[in-house]
Amino acid sequence: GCGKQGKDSAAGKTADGENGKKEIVVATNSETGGLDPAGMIALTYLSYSVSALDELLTYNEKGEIDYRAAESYEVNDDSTVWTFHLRKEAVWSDGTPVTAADFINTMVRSLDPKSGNGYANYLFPVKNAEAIYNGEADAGTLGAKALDDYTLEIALDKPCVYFLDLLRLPVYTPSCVKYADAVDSGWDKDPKTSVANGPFYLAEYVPEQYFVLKKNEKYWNADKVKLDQITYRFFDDQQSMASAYETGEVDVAPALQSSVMDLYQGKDDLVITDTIATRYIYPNLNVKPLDDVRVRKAINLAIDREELCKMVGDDTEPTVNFIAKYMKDKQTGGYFVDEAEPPFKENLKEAKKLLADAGYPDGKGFPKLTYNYPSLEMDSDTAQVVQEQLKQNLNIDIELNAQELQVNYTERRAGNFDLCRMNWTADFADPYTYLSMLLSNSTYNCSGIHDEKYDALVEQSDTEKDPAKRAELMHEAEKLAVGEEFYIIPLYSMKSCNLIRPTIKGITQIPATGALEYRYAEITE
Amino acid sequence: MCMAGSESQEGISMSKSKNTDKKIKGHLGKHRIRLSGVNRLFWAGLVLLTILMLLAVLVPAFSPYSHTKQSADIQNAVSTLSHPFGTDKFGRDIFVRVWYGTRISLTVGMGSALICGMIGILYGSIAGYWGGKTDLLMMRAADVIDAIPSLLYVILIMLVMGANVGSILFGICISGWIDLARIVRGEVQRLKMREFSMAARLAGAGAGRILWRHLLPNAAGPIIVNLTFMIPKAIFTEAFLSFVGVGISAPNASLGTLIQDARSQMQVYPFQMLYPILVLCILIFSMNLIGAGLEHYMRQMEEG
Amino acid sequence: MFGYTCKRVFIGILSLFVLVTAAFFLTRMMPGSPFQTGNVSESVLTSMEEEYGLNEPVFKQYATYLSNLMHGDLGISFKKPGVRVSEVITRAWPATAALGALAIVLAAVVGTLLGIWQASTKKRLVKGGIFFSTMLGTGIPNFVIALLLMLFFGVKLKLLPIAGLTGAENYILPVVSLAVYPAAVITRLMRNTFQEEMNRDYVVLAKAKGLSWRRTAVTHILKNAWIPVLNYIGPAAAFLMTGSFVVESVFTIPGLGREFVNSIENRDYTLILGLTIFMGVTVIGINLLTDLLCAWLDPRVRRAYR
Amino acid sequence: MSLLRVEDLSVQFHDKDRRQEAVSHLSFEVCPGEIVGIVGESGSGKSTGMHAVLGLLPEKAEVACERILLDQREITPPDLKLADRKAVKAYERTMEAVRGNEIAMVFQDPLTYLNPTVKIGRQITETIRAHKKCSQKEALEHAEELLDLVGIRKASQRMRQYPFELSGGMRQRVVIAIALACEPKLLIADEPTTALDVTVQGQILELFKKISQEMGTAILFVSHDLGVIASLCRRVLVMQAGKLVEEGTVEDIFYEPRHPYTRKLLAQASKLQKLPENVKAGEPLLRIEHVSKFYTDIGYWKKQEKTEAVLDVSLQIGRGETYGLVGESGCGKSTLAKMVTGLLKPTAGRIVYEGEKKRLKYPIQMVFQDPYASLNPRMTIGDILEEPLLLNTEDSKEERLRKIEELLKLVGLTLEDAQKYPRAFSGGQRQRIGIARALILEPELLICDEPVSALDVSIQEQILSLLENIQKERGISYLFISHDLNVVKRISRKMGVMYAGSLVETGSTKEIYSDPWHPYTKALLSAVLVPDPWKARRKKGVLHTEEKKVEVPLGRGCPFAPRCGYAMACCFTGRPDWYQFEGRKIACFLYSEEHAGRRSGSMKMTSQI
Ligand SMILES: Nc1ncnc2c1ncn2[C@@H]1O[C@H](COP(=O)(O)OP(=O)(O)OP(=O)(O)O)[C@@H](O)[C@H]1O
Ligand SMILES: Nc1ncnc2c1ncn2[C@@H]1O[C@H](COP(=O)(O)OP(=O)(O)OP(=O)(O)O)[C@@H](O)[C@H]1O
Ligand SMILES: [Mg+2]
Ligand SMILES: [Mg+2]
Repeated sequence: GCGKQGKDSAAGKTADGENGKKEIVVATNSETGGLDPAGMIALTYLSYSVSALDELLTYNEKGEIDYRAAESYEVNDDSTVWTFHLRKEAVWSDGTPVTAADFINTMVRSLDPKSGNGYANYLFPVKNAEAIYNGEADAGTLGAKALDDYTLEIALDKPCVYFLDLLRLPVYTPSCVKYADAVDSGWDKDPKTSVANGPFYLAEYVPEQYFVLKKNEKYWNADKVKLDQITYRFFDDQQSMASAYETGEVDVAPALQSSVMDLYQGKDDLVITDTIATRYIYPNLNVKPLDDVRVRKAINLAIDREELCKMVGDDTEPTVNFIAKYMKDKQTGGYFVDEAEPPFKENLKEAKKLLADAGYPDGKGFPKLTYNYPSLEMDSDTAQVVQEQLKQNLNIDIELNAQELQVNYTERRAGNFDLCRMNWTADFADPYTYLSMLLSNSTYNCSGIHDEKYDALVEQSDTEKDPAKRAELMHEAEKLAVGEEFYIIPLYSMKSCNLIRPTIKGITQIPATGALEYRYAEITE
Repeated sequence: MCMAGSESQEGISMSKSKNTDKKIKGHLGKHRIRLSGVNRLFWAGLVLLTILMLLAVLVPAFSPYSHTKQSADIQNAVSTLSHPFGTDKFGRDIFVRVWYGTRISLTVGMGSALICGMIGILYGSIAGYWGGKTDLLMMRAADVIDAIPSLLYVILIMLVMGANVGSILFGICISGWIDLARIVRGEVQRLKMREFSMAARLAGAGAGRILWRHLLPNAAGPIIVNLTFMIPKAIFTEAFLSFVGVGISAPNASLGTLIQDARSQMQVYPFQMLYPILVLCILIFSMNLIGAGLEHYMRQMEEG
Repeated sequence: MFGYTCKRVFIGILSLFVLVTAAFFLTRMMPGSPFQTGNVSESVLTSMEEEYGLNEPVFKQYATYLSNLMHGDLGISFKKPGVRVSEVITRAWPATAALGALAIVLAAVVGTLLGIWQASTKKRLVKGGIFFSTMLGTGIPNFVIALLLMLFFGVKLKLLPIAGLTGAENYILPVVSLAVYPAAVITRLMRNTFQEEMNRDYVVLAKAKGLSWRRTAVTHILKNAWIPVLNYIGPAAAFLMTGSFVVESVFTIPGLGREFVNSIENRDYTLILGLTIFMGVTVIGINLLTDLLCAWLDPRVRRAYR
Repeated sequence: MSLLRVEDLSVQFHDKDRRQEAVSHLSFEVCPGEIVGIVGESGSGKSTGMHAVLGLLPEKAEVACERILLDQREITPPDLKLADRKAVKAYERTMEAVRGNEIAMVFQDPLTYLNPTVKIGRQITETIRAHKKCSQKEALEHAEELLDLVGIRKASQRMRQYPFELSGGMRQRVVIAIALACEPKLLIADEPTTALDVTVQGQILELFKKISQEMGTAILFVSHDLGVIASLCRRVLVMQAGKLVEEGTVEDIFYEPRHPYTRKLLAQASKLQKLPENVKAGEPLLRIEHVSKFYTDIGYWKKQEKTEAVLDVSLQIGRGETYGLVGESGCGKSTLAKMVTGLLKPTAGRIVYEGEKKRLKYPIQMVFQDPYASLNPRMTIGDILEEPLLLNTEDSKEERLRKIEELLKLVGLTLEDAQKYPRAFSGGQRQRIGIARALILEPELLICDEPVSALDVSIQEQILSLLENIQKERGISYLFISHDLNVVKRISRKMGVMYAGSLVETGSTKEIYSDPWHPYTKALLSAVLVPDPWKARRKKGVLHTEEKKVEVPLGRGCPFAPRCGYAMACCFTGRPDWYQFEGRKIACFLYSEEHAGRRSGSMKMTSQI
């Protein structure tokens, strides 16, 4: 009987509910993946976990540590052993205490490649994790240990200065040992077994339609939680999402198309947030003219990103950096990329000259390159502008090749492209999430980048404990990759247009990704 | 079709002046497609379609703007003299793009109507005429083809043949003929029981002739209607394929993709969507007129 | 007739087998893998493929699939961990079927009425008006109609809900947007055949019997005029009952069409196959039904089916 | 005081540019209870005029009429050009109550006038229910009675059948049953008996007489059969080319015709009584050996019923011979004909054709019984006629054209007609087109399935002599199917009589006519009407045995036994064998050795009844 239940839960209309209950309805993208942090996860998990699961600790918007499941932590001098003291009062929504074993449970299960978890590689800093993952070691040898029920010790292979940033990733969140046994048993979507240690717990899950989170009265910080219920409704279509906001069927509609900005200009409903993401292009270094750094540089310098963003939409911001524009430096509180010179500046004249130097004066003799991109509207728009600009500015012809998403992934991974669009949203709030992508051994490095100097720089920054020095190393690495070797063609970083009822206050943003968090939201009159 | 029409018109006018003998001769001479009696509806539709075709060919060729030329200063402009339909969000001239799109849509629409029409009529008539096992096998085969999700093979076709109009046509035509085949089969099955087809058999007409001269003309109504609907259907299928990512690549556009692209801005700039829809409607209108004209002609024939 | 039906069912099962085979190899030929997403590493990919048996030779996979199928097991979705394909179908089918059935009924009723009206009226305005509306009905893409309905009745007038399928009023907009196109086609077909049948002599006899025009239309002409229309309605019903991706995603309906396109985009092999089989059964079943219905309506055709 | 009064009725058909007056200035009246006959050549506007009275003409027919009065009530059709919609609506409304209820009509072309997809029963009951308040059950019962009345046996089974499952004559009778359903004041019968054999025709005429006497129903009887007119009508109207040329009592018209056309008609009718010239029959051309054809009824669940349309028929046709085949409607004549051409496959037995097979794909041509259904409505007559030439000969266009012209002239049409579509022709004209098509290939054997039944006598005679001439010239053979005994007598020298799927008597026409042996043949012959009012009226008591309600098990017993006045016990239990006496063969127990007694070969057999 999904129909009946739906009537009073999902279709519960307004922000203050019908019977004085404080509830909100949040639109979310269509269902993908499960809710098990150790399983195959995607957008749906992210929506769920921000309200239902407490990680050990996380950083708040100001860059301060926000203790959640842990009340404190210790770290040894060379940052290789981290000890977390869990809250003794924290319990799962069914009353079971949250213990260190719950955390280890997720880690161990994620390290089974069959789980299909895409974040498992973020466990690799932990001792033996990689070996376990590759089947070379036993799960028992994992560097994470429960010293007692409430003390979790994680030993690392080598120092990792950004380890705390990783803790917000799914693989470090707990899953209750009592229920969470197998990845595919379906426990994660069954309200009876899907328990939460956060402020909300899963009360109802209707596939493809909605799921309901109810306030977890047993939550250690329950006093601060103002909402009684959050309903997430799945939407396939962003226009429908915006319309549903308009009709009052949802109270929060996040990540909408930029045309919403025009419609809601000047209204309180419109909330623009930063997304920690960069769209860029991979030039394939194994393809003839692109193996020449001058050509890559020429292309980079010839693109007018200002104009590009103007056409693609108001939710884009031009950038010449690889590291997302809005990623903050926890030490200074400012934007990380703003702390150094931009890696390069657009310069059409120089670009033309470079192209001539490379043997293609005014684009003559330049082979026709293909640009692969998935056929999403934004990428299609971008591609068309880039194509036109390169034609106008450098007189080079680019052939656009829109691909179905899966085809695009496969071709990209196989290196079957000349130019390929790429988008990276930060997983955790540290520039390393970007820099690691271009490492010679990275999975995402599919354009044939192999730069020992760069690898060394990034590795060095990994273990550097002095934040300032580390930042410098990272800036240097970025400068090398983007400003000197031009391994990528950065285009823009993104903002996100959200519609939120003005009466709802207290929605916060996750600093790592820019996603919205509703756990402490409240409804004001 | 044009040619045959005007030719036989001549025939009629000639016959009026000469004696009856000539008249009959001219009459019996052309019995494949005689459009002499074809009415205003038909000609109106044909003229309209010709105008559309001409515009589709000429506008992109002679316009000062190309369908890809972008201009950041005139994004989303409203209609002006130089840009009659305004510009899109890249500052491209929608007028040129619409007619360029008409070209592709027409190719896809007419091409698939032609191919699917031929296959459908042939297949349906064979199944309906022979009946029995042939019919059973053929129609079940059609069911299977119909039930295979088109996305599966279209993705493959696009990958192998590239994202061009030809492969889209191919993709659409794999299963596009089935509806028509079903209708033709039903009609043929119904009509072949009539006594006049027996009479034709006695006259020595083979299956082909009976189908072509006796059964199909009597089934012309539903066939024509179906054919006229095949065109918008193919155009939308093409748009849907582009939407899923297996259509013709940007910046090339068809009417369908233009409509699809205008979608995200439809509340802000509804005209960007309106113009291609308008042209599409006119296109379909002209096809409908032609269809209605032919149908009318068929009915007139019967009524004498 | 009964024997014929049995034969058809048997052949239907055979065609299903062909369908499964074709779909199976087509899915495997498509580029991409079910586990390929933006953030999955190579090793996860290979081990997942191993886990689901994708590393085995295709023919072996095919044999396994078939033998599972024989036992009525459609398998587990590759992309929805722990969800059986049959669960997805039983969940998505009711919504789609309800919408599709309502839409086709609406389209048939409206199309038939309009077609008859257009064929029998002498008012030029009515004739032209209906002609024009059928053109709009076929000339405006489905999604535009859906969006316009959504914006007008949902956003502007705030009359009807626009998302989900929680109440009866949720059905109105999607059903209407699904019905527009078939209704237009049926109108045109109906007008056509109706006009043709109107000129038949049996109508004169009916008139001479003193039957009113309405009775003649309903009991005599309609029965004959419906046969060609039915040949359209059958497949159209099959099409609607297997879900429309566009309308389902615009109105956020958890139906088969959306599930299906997503499964193809995700390369969720078992789900694609499961849904294909299910839709195949629907298509084949509805076509059988159409044929039987045609034979029921037209005794001359019936004699061909013995 | 008249029941129906038509004043100055004219009908024009618009034909692209040409206007054609089908009926011009027709005025007549019908008194209550009166039977008025209308005769006239084919295409003279008889049907059109009758349609106009009931307002049934298609829109493109332009009807102009001073007035039509029914029982003093105005039922004048409004002039479509002048009248506003309200007047048209009001006219339609009054007509709805009139049609079927006060004036009923029997149409000429029975197949096309019955809805092919609606069961017979339903088509009758709905008339009843449209005008009378009664339950479906009562209506069904009434319908069954009506079918009985028009002589359709196994009425309840027939009601569940579709029109195409009935023979031509049965369909005609169904149409009559529909017309009689509401006991109308005026019955317009447009050639109601042309498709019927004489016995049934006799029954129907009796029926018409009866209802006219008992219920006071007036009948407007259109026919080209002067015999029927003579026996039935009191008053006669003669039409030619849309005009009423003569009017008078039956006696006046038949004995003192004034108008030359009437005279011509009568002269030809008496010519029909002639016997054919002697032609020598050559070696056998066609042999039909023990041919049977069964139709199975169709249904979803219920058990399939078999109809034995043709049962074990054997006959031979020689070169240059005309073989006449008579039999009541529904006895399987058309079915046999179709099997001979090869259009239908026999269920059992074989058909051997000895003629040259090479030249034509189907060496045996056929004139179809239902003229309209056998013409493709979407082809012009020219195309229809040209098709066989195109497919079977190498003639040049000119030659083809010449042949078409020749044949059109032969059957009494003009070259201009080649341009028209079948719909624009009257029933008789259509029939002639069918004949022209069959003849155009000059086949060796031509099967004529009721080729002249829809034609008026003058054209009938034309056609028959045409057939004869062709036969003389080319030595062509005919299988001539008709229920009109006059016609068969006129053309054939050998004939067979069929009943319920089997042949019951064969022999030379002359002998059978002068001395019918089989009880059924006797019944047939006694029902023949002569175009002479006195004689016709004197000819009372058509052998009209009520059917004995004995169920004869399928395949057992003589099929005629239930209707036979001479039936014996053995007739119900076994099928009679063939008994041959010189040139004559007969299947009746009366002529078996047991009953007729053993006799020496020299003794001549005579009629046993
Ligand atoms: N629908 C029509 N369109 C054009 N002309 C027609 C139409 N119906 C009949 N006619 C013409 O009107 C004339 C009279 O036809 P009608 O059917 O009344 O003849 P009829 O006297 O009934 O002949 P028959 O005895 O052969 O049935 C014919 O010449 C025919 O060609
Ligand atoms: N297609 C059919 N399906 C079923 N029964 C049929 C079919 N055609 C004819 N019959 C039956 O076969 C029998 C003989 O029909 P047929 O048409 O041969 O009669 P006929 O001798 O030509 O009669 P008529 O002189 O009235 O035309 C009839 O009882 C009829 O009901
Ligand atoms: Mg007539
Ligand atoms: Mg017959």
